[in-house]
Amino acid sequence: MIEERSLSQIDAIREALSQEMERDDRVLVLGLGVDDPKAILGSTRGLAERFGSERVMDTPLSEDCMTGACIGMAMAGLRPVHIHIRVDFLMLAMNQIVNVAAKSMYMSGGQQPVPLVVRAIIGRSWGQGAQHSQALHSMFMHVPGLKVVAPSTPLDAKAALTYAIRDDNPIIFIEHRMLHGFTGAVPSGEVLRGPGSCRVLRRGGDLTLVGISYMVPECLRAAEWLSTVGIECEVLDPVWLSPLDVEGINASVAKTGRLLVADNAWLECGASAEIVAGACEALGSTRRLAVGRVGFAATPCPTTPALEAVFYASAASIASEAFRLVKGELPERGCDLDMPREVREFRGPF
Amino acid sequence: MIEERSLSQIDAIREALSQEMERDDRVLVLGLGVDDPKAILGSTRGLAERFGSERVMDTPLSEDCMTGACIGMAMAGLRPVHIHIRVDFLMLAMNQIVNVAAKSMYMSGGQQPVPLVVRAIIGRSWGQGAQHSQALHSMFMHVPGLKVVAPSTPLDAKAALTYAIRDDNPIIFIEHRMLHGFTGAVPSGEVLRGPGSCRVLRRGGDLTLVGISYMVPECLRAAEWLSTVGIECEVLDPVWLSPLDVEGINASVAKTGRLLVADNAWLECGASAEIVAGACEALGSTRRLAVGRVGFAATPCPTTPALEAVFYASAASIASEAFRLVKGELPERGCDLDMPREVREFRGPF
Amino acid sequence: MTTDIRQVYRRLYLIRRVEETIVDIYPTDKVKSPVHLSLGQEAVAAGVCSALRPEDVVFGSYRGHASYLAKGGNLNAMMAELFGKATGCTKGRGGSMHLADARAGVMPTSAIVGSTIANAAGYAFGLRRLGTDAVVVSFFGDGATEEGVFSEALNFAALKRLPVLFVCENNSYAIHTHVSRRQSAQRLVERVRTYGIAASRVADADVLRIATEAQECVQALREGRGPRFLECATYRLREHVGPGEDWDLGYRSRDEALPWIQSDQVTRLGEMLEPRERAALEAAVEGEITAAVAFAEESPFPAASDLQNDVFA
Amino acid sequence: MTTDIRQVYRRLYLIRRVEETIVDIYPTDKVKSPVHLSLGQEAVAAGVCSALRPEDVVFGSYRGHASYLAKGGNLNAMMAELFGKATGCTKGRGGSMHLADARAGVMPTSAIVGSTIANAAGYAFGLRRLGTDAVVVSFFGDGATEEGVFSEALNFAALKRLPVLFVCENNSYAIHTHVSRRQSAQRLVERVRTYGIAASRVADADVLRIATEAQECVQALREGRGPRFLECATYRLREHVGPGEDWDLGYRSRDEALPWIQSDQVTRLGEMLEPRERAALEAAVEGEITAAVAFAEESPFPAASDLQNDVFA
Ligand SMILES: Cc1ncc(C[n+]2csc(CCOP(=O)(O)OP(=O)(O)O)c2C)c(N)n1
Ligand SMILES: Cc1ncc(C[n+]2csc(CCOP(=O)(O)OP(=O)(O)O)c2C)c(N)n1
Ligand SMILES: [Mg+2]
Ligand SMILES: [Mg+2]
Repeated sequence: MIEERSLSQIDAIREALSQEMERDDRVLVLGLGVDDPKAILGSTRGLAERFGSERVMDTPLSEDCMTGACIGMAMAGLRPVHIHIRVDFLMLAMNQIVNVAAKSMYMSGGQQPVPLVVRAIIGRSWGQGAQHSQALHSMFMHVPGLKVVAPSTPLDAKAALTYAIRDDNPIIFIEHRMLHGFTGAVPSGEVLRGPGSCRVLRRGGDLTLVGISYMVPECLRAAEWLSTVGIECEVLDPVWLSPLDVEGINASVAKTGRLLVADNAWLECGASAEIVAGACEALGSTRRLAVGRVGFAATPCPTTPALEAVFYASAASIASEAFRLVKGELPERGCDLDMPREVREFRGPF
Repeated sequence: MIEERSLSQIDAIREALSQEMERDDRVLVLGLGVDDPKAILGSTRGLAERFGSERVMDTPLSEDCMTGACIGMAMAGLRPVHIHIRVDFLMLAMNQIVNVAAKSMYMSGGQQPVPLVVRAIIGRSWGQGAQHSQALHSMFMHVPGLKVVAPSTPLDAKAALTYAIRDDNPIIFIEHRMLHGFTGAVPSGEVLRGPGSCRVLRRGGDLTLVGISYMVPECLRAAEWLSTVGIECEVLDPVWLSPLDVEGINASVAKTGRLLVADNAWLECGASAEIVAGACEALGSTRRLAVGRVGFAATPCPTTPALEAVFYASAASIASEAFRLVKGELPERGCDLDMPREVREFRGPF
Repeated sequence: MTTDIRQVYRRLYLIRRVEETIVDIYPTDKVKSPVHLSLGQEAVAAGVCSALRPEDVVFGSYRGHASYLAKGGNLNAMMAELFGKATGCTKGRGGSMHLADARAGVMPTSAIVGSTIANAAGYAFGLRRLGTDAVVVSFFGDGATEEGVFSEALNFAALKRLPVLFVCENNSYAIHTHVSRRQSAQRLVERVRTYGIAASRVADADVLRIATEAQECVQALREGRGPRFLECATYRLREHVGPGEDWDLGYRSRDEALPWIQSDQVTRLGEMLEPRERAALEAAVEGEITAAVAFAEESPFPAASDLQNDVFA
Repeated sequence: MTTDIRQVYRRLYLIRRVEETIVDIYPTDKVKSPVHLSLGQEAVAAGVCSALRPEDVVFGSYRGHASYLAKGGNLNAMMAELFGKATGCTKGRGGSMHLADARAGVMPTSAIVGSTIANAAGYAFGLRRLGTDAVVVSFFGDGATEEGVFSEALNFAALKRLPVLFVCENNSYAIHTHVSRRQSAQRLVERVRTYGIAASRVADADVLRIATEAQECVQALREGRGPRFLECATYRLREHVGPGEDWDLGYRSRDEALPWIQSDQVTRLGEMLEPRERAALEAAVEGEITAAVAFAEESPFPAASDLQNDVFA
C-alpha cells in the first residue's frame, strides 16, 4: 500500500539523495555550494551534516575538471551526483560529458561503465537572462551513451533520481526551478522508476499533448481550458527523454491524429522535433496528422518582464496552438489563461 | 559568364580564405596547426607565408580560451576564422560558442555583433573512433544566434565561407573530410552565398531526398540506383542548416508526399528530426506523408572497419530506406551499391 | 600621471550611492532581476579605471555595476536597464548581469564565471592589430581564477604580449565558499609570474595605491611590454546576490568585515577632500542618480514585437 | 625500493619492439586506424611504471601504447585491437587511441588532449575513499598543460591531497608546433609548486632517474602526502601520428634528435645487462610479439550485430 504523503519536488529530490546515500556509501554529492547555507535551493540541506564533507563536497569553480573527476570517481567505483545550479554551466563540461562519459563504456569495449548523475537546474524564474535560463536537454538527447530525464512531479523526481543513482550509466537529470515548489504524493520508502512508459496524465481523443518538464503543468492547465471549448486532450509526460517512450506517445497519436509538443526549450533540433518526427515516421504514411511544437521563442532569453512574457511558452500559447491544430484556426477571443502563480509570485533575489 | 574551372573542395576553401584575407585585412585565420606543414589538410597552405604570422596564427592548446579570444577579437573589429581539425574539439568551446558568441549581440541590445567563423571538420575517414568522427551540428542548430552551414560541393564551400566571413554573426562552418577531395566547377572570382534556398540537385516526383554534407553525394548515388528500379527522387542539399530553407524543402515534399533525410550524424534531436518535423508541421494535416531518417547508428563510433561499415549511413542504406518509403517494403535483393571510393581508398595515417 | 583624488572620489561615491539606491528600490520589486552589488568593493574599479582613457575598454562580470560606472557607462541607461525598460543600456535584454555600454568602452558582461577573461585577451589582440595604443582591463573574482580559462588566457596573453591588465577582485568568497576551501594554495601572484607576467597585489584595498599600480601597469601595456596582473584584496558587504546583508547565514562573521568597514575607501577619500568641494561633488552625483531613477521610471517597457530584434546583426 | 634494471629493460625493450613491429605492419593496411607511437619516449612510461603495483592505475592519452605495455596491459589484446578484431582489448571499438585493460590497471585512454588528467584526479579521490593505498598515474604531453583542465586538476588534487602522480611527457612538440611557440614561459615545475604540489623534472630521460623519482613520488602518495608532479623531457622519433619519420617536414631537424638518439635508454639499459641474460629476455619478448601478431591475424572481426552492444552498462 502506498502511503499518502505530500512532498514538494525539492524535498522529494533531497529525500532521494539522502536515502540513496544512506543505502550505499559509494554515493556522493558534489558541486558548487552543495554544503552552503542555500544548499542548492534546499535540495541538499542537511546532507553535509549527516554524511560528512567528503560525501557532500563543495568544489572549486572548475566545471570541466570536476566533471572529469566525477567520471574518474565513477570509474573507481563511486557513484557521484554532480550538481549544477544552472544547466547553462554544463556548456563548460560538454567535453567530459559528450566525449568521455557518454563513450567510455563503449570505447573500452564494456570494461568501464560510468555511473554518474548530473543534476542540472533550468533557471527560469525572473530576470535570469540569456545565460541562466536555458534548457539544453536536446543536446544530451542527441548523444548515444547518455540517458536524459526531466521529471515534472515530486514522485517522478524521487523515483527517477533514485533510479539514476543506481543505474550504471551517465544520466543527465534535468530539473526545472519552477517545479521545485510543486507538491504531490510521494511514498516515504524506496521508489524507483527508469525509462519505460510515459505518464498519461489525462485522457482525451482530440489531441495528444506532450509536455516536457515545466511544460507539463502548463499543458494540464491548457487541457482544462481546451476542455471548456470542447477539445479533449490526452496529456502525456514522457519523464525520460532518452531513451524516449516512442511507442507510448505514438499509440496516443494513433488515436487522436493530432500531436502538440510543449517544451521549455528551443524548438529547432529540440526534444519537440524528435517527438514530432518520431510520430510522423511511424504514422504519417497511414493517415493525416496535425502536428505542432511550442517552446521558447527563437531568441536568447531577455531579462525584462515585458519580453520574458512573450519569450516563454505558457498554458495560453499551448492552448492557442492546440486549438489551431484541432479547429484549423486560432481561438477567436484568445484563451484567458493567466501566467502561472509560481512565475507571477516569484521574488528574487536570485 | 561563369568561367569553368574545376577545384577540389579543399582548394575552394583555401581560395575563399585567401581571397577574403586579401580583400579585408581584418580577416585572420587561427587554430592549432594552421601554419604547420600539414596546413589543416592543406586548406591553409601558403597563407602564413602570404599574410604573416599574426594573421595566420597557430595557437596554444586552449580551445575554451581561444574561442573566447576570437569573440573578443571579433568585438574589437577583426574577423577571425577559427579552425578545428575535428568538430569533436568544439565540446571544449561550447561555453564560449553557446553562452557568449550566440548571445552577445542580443544581450548587449544590439551593441556587440560577433563576426566569427568557426571551421570545424568532421573526421570520418577510417579508424577515427568515438572522439574524432562526430558531427555535432544539431547542437549548434538548436541555439538561436548561431548560423550553421555544411556545404557539400566545392562551389558551395567557397561561396558559403566567403559569405560567412563577411557576415556579422557567429557562423559554424561544418566540413566533412570525405568531401575535401571532391572536385567541381568553382569561379575564380568572388562568389558568395548565404542562407536562402536549398539546392535542388535532381528532380523527381516519388520521394524528396534531403542530404546533409557528406550524405549529399551518397544521396545522389542512391537516387541513381533508385531510378534503375523506377523510383525518381528529388535530391535536395540545404547547404545552410540554420537558418534552414524550410519552405524549399516543404515545396518538394508537397509534391512527392515522401521525405527521407540522410545526415552524417545521429538522428535523435538531429538535423534530420528538425527537417522531418518541419515538413510534417506544414503538410501533415492535409495529406499522408511517408517520412524517414537515415544517419549514424545510435552508438558511439567504433574503430574497426567491421563495425564502421554498419555504423555509417551510406548510399546503400539510403536507397534501401527510400525504397521502403515508396514501396512499403525493403528491396528484395538489397541494393548493390559499394562503399564510396573516397572511403574505400582512404589511407592514413590520420 | 598623478592621481586626481577628486575624480577617484567621484567614482567611489557614484558607485556607492547607486548601489545603495538599488538596495532602497529593490523591495518595490521594480528590478525584476538578480543584482550582484559591489558595495564594499568600489575601490577596485574606481582605482583601476582612473588609469584609463575613454577609448580603453573594460570587461567585467555579473558583478559589474562598479566597472560599468567607473568606466563612464551611462547612468540613465543602467538604471533603465535594471527596470527592464526599452531605454536600458541593453534595451531590457541583459539586465544587471549583462550591462554594456560600447560608447564608454564597457563591453558586455557575463554571468558565466571567468568567461570574459578570454574575451578581454582577444580584444587586446584586436586593439594591437588595429594599431591603437588603447588597452583592455579584465575584471574578475577570486573564484574565476579556478576556471581553466583563466590559466589559458594568461598563457595566451603572455605569449602574444597583449595589452591587457588582468585584475582579480579577491573578496575571499565565491558565493558562500571561502577561498581556502576552493584553492589549494593562495599564491596567485607567484603563479601568474611563472607565465612571464609581471604581477602585484594590493592587500588593503587602498584606492590610491590601486590607482598608482594601475597607472604603472597601463603605461607598460601602452608601451607594448606585455600583459600585467593585479590582485586587489577587497570585501563584499552585502549578500552574494541581492540587496541584503547576510551575516546571519553563518558562512562568515561580521567581525571579518570590521577592518574593511573601518578602512572604507569612500569615507577615507571623502575626508581627504575640501568639505565644500566634496559637498558639491556629492550633490551633483545625487542629482544624477535621482534623475536616472526618474528616467528609468518614466521610460516605457519594450514592446512585445521587439523580442525578435537583435538576435542577428 | 631499488630499481630492478632487468624489469625496466624488459619494459623498454617490449615497448620499443612493439612499436617497431607496428611500423613494419602498417604498410600492409591491416591497422586501419591512426597510431601515435612512443618510439623514443619509452623511458617515461617504463621508468614510472616500475614504481607501480598491479592494483595501481594509469591514465594516458592517444599516445598510449607505452603506458599500456609498461603497466602490464595484455599484448595479444592490444595487437588484436590494432587489427580491429573482436579479441581486441576494447573489442575493436577503441583502436590504438583508446587502449584499455582494466585488469592491468590501464584505464581508457582519450584522444581529446588533456581530458584524462581530470579523470585521473577523480579516480585518485575514489581510491582514497574506498580506503586502499593504491595510487594513480596520469600521463600527458606538454601540449596538455595548456588546456585549462590541467590547471583545474592541479588545484583540485592539491586541495584534496589526492594520491595522483602527474607525469608530463615533455617532447617539446604538439604535433608540429614547438613548445616555445605555444607557451609563454617554460616554468612548469615552478608553476605547479604554487599549487602546493611537490614537483621535479628529469631533463635527460635517464630511465633510472625517472624510476627513482617515481618511486619517491609514489611512496609519498601512498603515505597520503598529497599529489606529485614529475616532468620528463623526452623526444619523439617518429611523426606525430603514423609510422614514418618526418625530418623532411621542416618543423624540426634531425640534429635536434641526435642527443636523444645517442642517449637512447633502450640501448643504454641493454648494455647494462649481462649479455646472456639480455639475449634471453629479448628472445622472450620477441616470442610474445610474434605470438601477439599471430593472435591478432587469426582472430575474427566482430560481427555486425555487435555494433549495438556496450553502449550502456
Ligand atoms: C561557470 C560558472 N560556474 C558557476 C557559477 C555560479 N556562480 C555565480 S557567481 C559565483 C562565484 C564567483 O566568485 P568570484 O569569482 O570570486 O566572484 P564574486 O562573486 O566574489 O565577485 C558562482 C560560483 C557561474 N555563474 N558560472
Ligand atoms: C582538445 C584537443 N585539441 C586538439 C587536438 C589535436 N591534437 C592531437 S594530439 C595534439 C598534440 C598534443 O601534444 P602533447 O600534449 O604535447 O602530446 P604529444 O602528442 O606530444 O605526445 C593535438 C593538438 C586534440 N586531440 N584534442
Ligand atoms: Mg569572490
Ligand atoms: Mg608533446
